[in-house]
Amino acid sequence: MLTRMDSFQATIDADGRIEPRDAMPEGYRKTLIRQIAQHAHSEIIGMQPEGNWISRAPSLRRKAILMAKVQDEAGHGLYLYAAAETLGVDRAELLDLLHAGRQKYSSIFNYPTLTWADIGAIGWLVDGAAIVNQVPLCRCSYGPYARAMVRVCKEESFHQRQGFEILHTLCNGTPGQKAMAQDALDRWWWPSLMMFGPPDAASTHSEQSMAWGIKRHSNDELRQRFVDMTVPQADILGLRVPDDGLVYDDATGHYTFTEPDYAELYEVVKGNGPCNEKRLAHRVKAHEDGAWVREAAAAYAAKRQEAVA
Amino acid sequence: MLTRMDSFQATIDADGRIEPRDAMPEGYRKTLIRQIAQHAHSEIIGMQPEGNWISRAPSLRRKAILMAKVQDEAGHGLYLYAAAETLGVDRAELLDLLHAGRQKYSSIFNYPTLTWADIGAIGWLVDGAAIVNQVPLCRCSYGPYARAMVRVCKEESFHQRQGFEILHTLCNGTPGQKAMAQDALDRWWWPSLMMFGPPDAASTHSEQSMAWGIKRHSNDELRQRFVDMTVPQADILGLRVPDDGLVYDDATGHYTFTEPDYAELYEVVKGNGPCNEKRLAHRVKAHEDGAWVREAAAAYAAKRQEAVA
Amino acid sequence: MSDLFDYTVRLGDDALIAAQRTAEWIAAAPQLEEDVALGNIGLDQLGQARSLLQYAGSLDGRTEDDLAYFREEREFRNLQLCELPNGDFAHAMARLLYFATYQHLLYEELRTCADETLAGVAGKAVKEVAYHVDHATQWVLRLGDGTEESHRRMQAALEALWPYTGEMFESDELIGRLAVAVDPAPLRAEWERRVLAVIDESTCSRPEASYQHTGGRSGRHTEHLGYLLAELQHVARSHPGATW
Amino acid sequence: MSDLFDYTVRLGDDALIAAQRTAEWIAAAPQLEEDVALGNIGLDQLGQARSLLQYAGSLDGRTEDDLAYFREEREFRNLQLCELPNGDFAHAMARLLYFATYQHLLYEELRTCADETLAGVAGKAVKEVAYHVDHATQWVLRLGDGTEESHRRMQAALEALWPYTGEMFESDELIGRLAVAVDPAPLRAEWERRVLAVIDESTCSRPEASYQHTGGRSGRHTEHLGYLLAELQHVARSHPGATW
Repeated sequence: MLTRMDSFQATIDADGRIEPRDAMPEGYRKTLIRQIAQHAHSEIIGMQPEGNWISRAPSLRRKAILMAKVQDEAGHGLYLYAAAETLGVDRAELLDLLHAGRQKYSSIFNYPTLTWADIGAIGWLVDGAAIVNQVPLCRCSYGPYARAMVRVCKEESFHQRQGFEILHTLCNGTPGQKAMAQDALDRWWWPSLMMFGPPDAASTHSEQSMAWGIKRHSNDELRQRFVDMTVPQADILGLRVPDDGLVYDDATGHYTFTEPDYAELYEVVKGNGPCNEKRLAHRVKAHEDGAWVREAAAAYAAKRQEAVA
Repeated sequence: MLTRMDSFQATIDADGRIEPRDAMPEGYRKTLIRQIAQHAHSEIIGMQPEGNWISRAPSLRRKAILMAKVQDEAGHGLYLYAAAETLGVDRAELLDLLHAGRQKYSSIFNYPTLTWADIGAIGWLVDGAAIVNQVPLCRCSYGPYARAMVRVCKEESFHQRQGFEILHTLCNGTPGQKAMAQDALDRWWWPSLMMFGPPDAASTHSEQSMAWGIKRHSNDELRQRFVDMTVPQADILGLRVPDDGLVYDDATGHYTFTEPDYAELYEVVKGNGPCNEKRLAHRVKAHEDGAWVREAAAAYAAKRQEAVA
Repeated sequence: MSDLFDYTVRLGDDALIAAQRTAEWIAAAPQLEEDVALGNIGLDQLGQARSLLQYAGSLDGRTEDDLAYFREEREFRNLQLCELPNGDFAHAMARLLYFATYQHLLYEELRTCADETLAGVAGKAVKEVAYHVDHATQWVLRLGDGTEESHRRMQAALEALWPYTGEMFESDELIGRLAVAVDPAPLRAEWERRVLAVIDESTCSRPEASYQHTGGRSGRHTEHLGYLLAELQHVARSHPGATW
Repeated sequence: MSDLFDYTVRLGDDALIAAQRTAEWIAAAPQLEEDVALGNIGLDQLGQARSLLQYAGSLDGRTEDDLAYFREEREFRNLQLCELPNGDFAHAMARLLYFATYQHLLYEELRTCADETLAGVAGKAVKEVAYHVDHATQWVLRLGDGTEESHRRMQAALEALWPYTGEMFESDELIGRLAVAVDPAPLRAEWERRVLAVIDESTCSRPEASYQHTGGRSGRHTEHLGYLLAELQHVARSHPGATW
């Protein structure tokens, strides 16, 4: 007779989907919770650097697009927390872990947005990198996560095009606008490459995640895919990728590029980035400022419940 | 033998100065406290409408001049509270009365500053009116108040010239700047006329204050003096005073003008002006936010005292 | 500039300034659902602003961005209610209740006006603001009848903003002259009926005010608008003539 | 643009942005004496900024206002320490202690440099900032050794701003190339000695930081500067070419 765990392994081996009520190893569950939570946290922390430019967006059309984008990120946060909740944790717990600094979010959001062009660069590079990371997750072995990712990826590819379009407009605008675009690429290029995590040789969680069908490609593979996809787009924009070592290799059909400074990545992950404190403090403040509202909603709901009973 | 009160009256009659240790009728003391406190409160509340433009002053030179002006107002507040303190009250008490809405400040500060030109208009009109009100107070029968006023008036005439100069520059600038100046005059003219208080027929405290040598001229006299002084300056600026009834009377050498809408004045005095709430709330917030600082300073001073003893 | 331009700008500015304030809540709301909801509401308001300012601009050869980014504070015609700083979440919901209920009554009439464009904008917007009213209503009830603290805050917010509601119903010469304009004065009774019904149900007491602020329709604003516009306009004004 | 321009702009921007933040305290200080004192300090800082930006501008045909009002955020070269929002009064005094002590050491050296103008500005400024140091010192002592609450706030402020102090002492190629420039790196030891002596006496504990922010000298700022500049520059940018 098959044990419930055998059935888990059989599903994984057959590239099928694990659903919430299926048996799963505790490590699988924990890995997924950690990853989905980190992903959800990244969505909501990621609202801040872009939200920083809503009030100052230089045209009403761009303002509307940006508001919608940041709002989409809140929505992604909702789906992802819901996906995590199918694994037996709840959102409030996960938020507490985030606020206590015990769960992470993507380090890319610890860099500041200094000009309007950064909004273009984030859409183009950061959402671009996110898509490269996330498209394989649409085939992740855990059903609720895979389905959330399908929806997320669809919206993100839309965001990525919008980011590219912002930069395209700047690159075809005044010299000041073009310079702003180049400056944004200069600042966001390396942090974007680091979004794929440490190099494979130093990557800790990867092997088991691959075996479980959570992860499908190595960090370095995905990073290469991102570079190959992005460099030709930079050419279209007429922007220079800030890497003197960047060369197209005719033999492999790939770009060779300089590795980012992972020491910086480790520092930012540890909390030592330009905006780590600001991002977390803003998030915690919003949460604490809203405590009385959530309490009121709960109290009101309880009173209605009583009235009905 | 002369009583101490006879001596008070004799000093008043001889146009001499009453000093803190001299005997004085309780009514005299109370009237002075009320008037000096209101004057001090006006200085510190008056910092707000102008302070509103320090961060946005359109040139560094103007920013410096404005900062210095607003700082002078804080200084005037200090002299005036000190003058009031010679009458046996203390600043903290007076501030509490202000914060509780039980003592007033000049209603002119309950109008908003909406453009940079308002900074010019306030200097020119509001400081101009203040000077007309205050120059006679330099001869007030109460010594400490009279001496404080000498210093205040000297600085205010400086401020008045600066305000005029701001408008003069605007009036000789772009059409947009000139329009801004006219708009400011349109909005500040009537409130400035009301700075002299209700018309003589309706003025409550005036007669006794005149007898005591606190007040030297009636509200309407001072208002006329202000109009006579200001209208030719408006002509120099090339601005139109917003009063269709304004005519120069060759026979009297004075301008005839339309009386302001005193109903509005009474409303604003009662608390019903555009910025009454904002001004008081800002003041109370600064005071409350600073409470822990004042407590710390007192605690520290007490510790030093102890250490010395 | 025509009366139609002036009238359309009033409505457009209300929506634009409201959207700017609503957007400040994004990434700062009490819960994630509310980030989404306020994002929606802000987007609706911004959409209304754009339609209206595009239309106004079309009447005198300007774009929506010319009007939003290159007018001075004194040329803005929005209600002061829309420009006040956000305050706490109770203030946000009080403002939304007051403002959206007004917009709903206004748009309901405007959608049958003789100007096709205005009628069209109003027809779309009336559905959006019905949702805003509903959202605000739910929160006013929850906060008013939630905890002691939320009741206190809700009451304070309802009172603080009440003196800015009179301005919504002011008629003036422009309204008198322009046939397509909706006279807001007669909307007041129904507005009060609706708003007070919510306040009553919320267990809050009805606010009173001895003073009603005014001036927005003639460009006399609170001191808050200048700062809002500095932020709104700074990038655009730093690159005159640029396309974005 | 020359090295001398770049260097002078660094010092000028420090003073300008510091002045802008100091001025925000006016009419909001804990007591009237402090409104006066902070007004004085802000005026000193603004005066230094003007002298320095006038001089920088004279090197390439611009005015102080061109530099203050018509540069973009990425062209500003001030320390991030100067642009951080004010926070509470303890933060104001911690920043002033850190910044003015640094300025004092810097100006002391600069006043003997070979550039007469810079030396002259520094000679005047060094006296002003000595007063700033003294004022901040008095308050750090009072707050650190005042009440429990003030001690807690003072400690928090000293710690919150410490990660922004490393930037003051960064040397770079410009400093290496420009003979008149004061190399700030060697000033660090004396700065620490002075500042830590005050902190020790205040009964606060010495702050530590695992991270030091950087970037201001190359125009990479915090997200706060953009808002500060929007406010600072909005009127001037709204009337290009106007005289004030």
